[in-house]
Amino acid sequence: MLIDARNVTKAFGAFRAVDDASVSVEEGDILGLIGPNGAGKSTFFNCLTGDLPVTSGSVSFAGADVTRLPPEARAKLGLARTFQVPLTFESMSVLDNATIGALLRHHTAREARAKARDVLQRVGLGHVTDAPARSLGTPGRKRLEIARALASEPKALLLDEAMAGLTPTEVRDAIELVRRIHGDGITIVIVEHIMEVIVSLAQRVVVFHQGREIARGTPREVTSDPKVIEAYLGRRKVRHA
Amino acid sequence: MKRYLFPGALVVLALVYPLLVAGSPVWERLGALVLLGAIGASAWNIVGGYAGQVSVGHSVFFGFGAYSAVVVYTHLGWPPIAGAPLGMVLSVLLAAIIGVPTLRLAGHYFSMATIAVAELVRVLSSTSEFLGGAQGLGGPAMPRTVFDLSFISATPFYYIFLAVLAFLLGLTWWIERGRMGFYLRAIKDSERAARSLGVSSGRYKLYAYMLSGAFTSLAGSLYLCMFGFVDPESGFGILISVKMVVMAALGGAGVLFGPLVGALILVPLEELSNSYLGGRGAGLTFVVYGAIIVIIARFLPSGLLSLFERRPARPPAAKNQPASGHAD
Amino acid sequence: MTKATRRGFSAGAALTVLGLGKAASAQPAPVKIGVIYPLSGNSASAGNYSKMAIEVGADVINNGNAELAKIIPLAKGGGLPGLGGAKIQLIFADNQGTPAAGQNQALRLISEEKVAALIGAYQSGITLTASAIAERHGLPFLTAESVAANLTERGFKWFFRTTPVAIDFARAYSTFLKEQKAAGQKVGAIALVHENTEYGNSVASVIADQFGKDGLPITQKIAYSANSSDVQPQVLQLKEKNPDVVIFISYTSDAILYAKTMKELNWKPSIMIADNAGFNDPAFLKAMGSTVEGLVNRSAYSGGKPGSVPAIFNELYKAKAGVELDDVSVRGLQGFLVLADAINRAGSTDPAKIQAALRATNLPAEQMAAGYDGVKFDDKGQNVLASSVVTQLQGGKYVTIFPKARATANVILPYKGW
Amino acid sequence: MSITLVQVIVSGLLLGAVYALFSSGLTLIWGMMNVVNFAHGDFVMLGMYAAVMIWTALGGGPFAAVPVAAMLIATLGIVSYFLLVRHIMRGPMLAQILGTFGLALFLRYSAFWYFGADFKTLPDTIVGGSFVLGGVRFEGSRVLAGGMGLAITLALHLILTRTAIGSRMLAVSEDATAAQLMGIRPQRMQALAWAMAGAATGIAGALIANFFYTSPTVGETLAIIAFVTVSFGGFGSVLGALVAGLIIGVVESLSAYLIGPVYKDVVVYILFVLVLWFRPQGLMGKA
Repeated sequence: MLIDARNVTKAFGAFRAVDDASVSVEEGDILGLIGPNGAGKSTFFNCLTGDLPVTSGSVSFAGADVTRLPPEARAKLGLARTFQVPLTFESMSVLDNATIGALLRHHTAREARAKARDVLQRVGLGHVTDAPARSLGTPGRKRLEIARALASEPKALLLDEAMAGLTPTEVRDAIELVRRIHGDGITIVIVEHIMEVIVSLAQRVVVFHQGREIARGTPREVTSDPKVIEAYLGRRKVRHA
Repeated sequence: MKRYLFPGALVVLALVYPLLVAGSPVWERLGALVLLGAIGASAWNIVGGYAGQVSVGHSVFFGFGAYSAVVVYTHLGWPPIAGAPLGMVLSVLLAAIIGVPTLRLAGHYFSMATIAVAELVRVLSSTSEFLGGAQGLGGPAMPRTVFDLSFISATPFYYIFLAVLAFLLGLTWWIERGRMGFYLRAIKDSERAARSLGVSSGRYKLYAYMLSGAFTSLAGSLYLCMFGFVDPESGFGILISVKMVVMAALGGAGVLFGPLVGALILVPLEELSNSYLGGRGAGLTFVVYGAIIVIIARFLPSGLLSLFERRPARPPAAKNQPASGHAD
Repeated sequence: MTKATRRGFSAGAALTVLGLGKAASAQPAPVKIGVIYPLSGNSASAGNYSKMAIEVGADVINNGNAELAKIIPLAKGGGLPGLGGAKIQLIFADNQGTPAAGQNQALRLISEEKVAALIGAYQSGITLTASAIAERHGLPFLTAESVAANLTERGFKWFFRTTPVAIDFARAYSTFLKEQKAAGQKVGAIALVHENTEYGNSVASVIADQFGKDGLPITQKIAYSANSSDVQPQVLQLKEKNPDVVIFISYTSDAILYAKTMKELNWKPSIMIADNAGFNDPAFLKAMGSTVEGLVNRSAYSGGKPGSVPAIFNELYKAKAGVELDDVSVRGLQGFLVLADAINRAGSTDPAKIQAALRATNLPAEQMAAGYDGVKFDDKGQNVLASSVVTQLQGGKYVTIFPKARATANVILPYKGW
Repeated sequence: MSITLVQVIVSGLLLGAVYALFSSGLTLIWGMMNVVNFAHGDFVMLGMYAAVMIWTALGGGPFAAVPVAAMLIATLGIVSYFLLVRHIMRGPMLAQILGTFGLALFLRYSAFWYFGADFKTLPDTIVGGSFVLGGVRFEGSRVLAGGMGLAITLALHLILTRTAIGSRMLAVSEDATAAQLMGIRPQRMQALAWAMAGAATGIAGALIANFFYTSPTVGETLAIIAFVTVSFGGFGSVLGALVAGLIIGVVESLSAYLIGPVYKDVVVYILFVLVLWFRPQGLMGKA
């Protein structure tokens, strides 16, 4: 078991954004977390990475209890992530962005830079290494975040809505990229509300609704689950109203 | 090798400056004052510029340095400069004490907390008999040995300051290129992202703060050696802190030579405007001084050195980044 | 008239004649005197008034004043007779309230402006740094108002101080209070309220020492930080203990607040003493004069009878500044007059000669613009004849009430206030 | 409780309400644009001079001075916004310190140049003397300033939270781009915020002038108090500034009375750092 979250609850005051959720991820898995907006999946995600402290419950990673560890300590153990709204280092070049990640496992800046170049090549940013990060568009930034995370040589990569805001072609490219990363032996957790992405990528899916897990299984199983359909459709109705 | 032209020219000019103005004590002194200002602002730059933690209370370290120097003289009879290492050690400790609670604070809160701490220390120092209270303490009135650094000319100070500044800039350059430099810039851009990549931001911010504090303290000790007097206002006053920030910001914060460029503009501006306008007593000095700062901030918000920055693409319009967006 | 001045007078007169002859062909180069004051920053008010007082002094020496000329030889006009009628040129510099700026400006005045001597710098800390530069360059520095004791303890050869220091004030208060006690006033409990910068702290501790020796009980000591936005708590503390005598050592801004707050809270002691600075500021008197009637103060400015040196200078100053001479401005003026006299006697702008002339200074009381017993420096450069008078605010104006010899009015107690 | 202690607390509360008043403009700008105005104290100072001028030149009291000062400083706010702040907001946070500190020096010494270095005070006859209530003495000018401080701070709070214009301003502060998509013009809202902040600050100045001395450098003293009040209360929160102002006023008065006036600032600063230790976002700031 690479990631094991047990009975995680996250409350903001009286409001429970995540309510008693338990999710585990096997090494080599691609796990999808889905659910309508406001379902608590992103909050749960941030509890896994340590960006938010849990109110109760426990999280372990690679056999170690990381419940009380800050994000940087989890990163050192091999847990990497991307952000829903990309948080690239705006004042730096693309290469330097990736170098920050690579410095986690490489001692000198020179070695880290070599690693960073390598990773940028792999994610398809090899042609813009010297450009400032702020010159990239949204797809470029999302890619750069993935490169940065990969440069830290993680065991698991957690992607927070990595496809949001991309065009269908870009989504297809991104799916391709995630497959390749997975092919390199990196466990993937992906939060997404584009169903198509989940169906084509994930081996297992956990569905959140109103802070609780309402379904789990293969993509095929959950998409036919009436509770899941209701959760999504119910929401759609509200949207149309 | 165009990129070495500017620093190269600067080094040569810096080395020969006292020869160029020999015979004019005011210009000799001006050179030393610029360097002293640059040392303070460069020290500030480590935490304020590179790590982006805008301390507006660095006078705390400056005052510690100045008081350490004068206290070893007053209470032990040593030459003031002997207090410099003591000041640096105390400042590192102080930085740890102040830094742990305040560096957790985001943005302006950190700035305000540092102001409060500096004011706190200023008020306390004025009640301390040991530190001479509100009257302050004077260094050796008459030089006893050469170690009292009591020179008639400012040129010896000039070269001492130049050596210190060179060392500090060299150290900063070395840090900038290594792991810590990368990490500090990452923290400045997005602390959250940096942490997600394994950067122990708290620890690195604290290192930067301690290092910055140590050299600010050294600037304070050197100030005391030159001027021979410190009281709570001239050691811990808020204006000391603000001047460090303004110098660095004016030249370019987080840029190696930014603070030096800021000092090269501000210190002569301050001295010359006071010399030519101050005697009239109408406050015109500061009207001019203030107006020039406003104009620079208005047209070059990232500092003068941003003029030379290569800029392939315009940055997107500033957006309000949520400090900890955990939107769902 | 003493011997010394008569000699100075005749020598001066003789040189004036010579000087006039020269002036017809070529006016000698003016003598530059550097004046360092806080012309900006928190003490700018005092600095700017002192600046005007010194300008009045220079004007009298350069252009003459018939009335003053009867008493002060240099007031005949036509500049400094000792230097062939050279005019005095004042070069002002702003110390911005910082020791660093004070020292930088002192250096500029010495090396760029080539001044013959320096006078300044109001705040003791700045006088300390500025005079250190003068000492290293071997140029006379005269302070007319900095009172910190250590200034004259540095073994400097080029430093002179005309003003009385804290111990002189303390003695004046002590003697005055003992006299009042003998006259039946209650002085059983004395409160000392002082601001917490250099000025307030140093004066307060000297007063406490002196009163301790003289058996005057200080029952309450309140230190507060200058520029307070509210002084109600302090006044309430006083009101509670209700001392007979309160001595305030305050800057102008605080003095205004204390006067206002005491009226607000309706409390007053039977003797209220204010140590100069704030309570003497023309700005304070303009604003609060009517609420502190009967306030006892000390001053170097003693008013004096019409036709006396202080009275004439006061008229000249009032015409320029719009306010009466006060303690600070008169001390500045006096310091300047002493320096001008020394340069004149030196007959040269050679610093060593000016230094020697300053050492030989011996000016009598009747030539004083300030209420000193004269000017004569000891080895450390301190004016041993410096003294202050005790004054009282009567009818909106300060009159001298102590010592008896100088008194222009009788003491009226208890304190009336508003 | 002794009557003196009550008096001390009352004086602290009145003082605190004034702190709140002159801090509310700062917190508004800070919260709305994430800009710290280092010239804030000097805005107050100019408001004070407006009151002094109206009294000395026209013989007008606070009822004339308050609206005039409000309008003057509001105008100053708008001008500063369009000429300076709008531009430096695009730069890094440091540019704000640089720009507004320069502005502070410029305003402070322009006032110095124009009005001179003298301390000026208004005669306390303008706002009738004082009255006693239950043994506690109230001074007219302070009651007026404290009362108006409370009223204006609360009004500002209500405008921001209960009116359409307030919610537009909040929308701009949260996401200027999104607000623009909804048809709100961010620059207009920001200029309006500067005008409102300026008006509140000008009023504060005009009221403080009745019991405090006016001098060109008075703003420096006031600015530090305002900074502490605003971060204590949580930036952007007008209500926070009010609560923080009252707390600071009372703590200052009590510690000055009980411990000693020199230590009142020490107590306030320690309290401030402690509050930030436990609540890094200030008393009422958003987490």
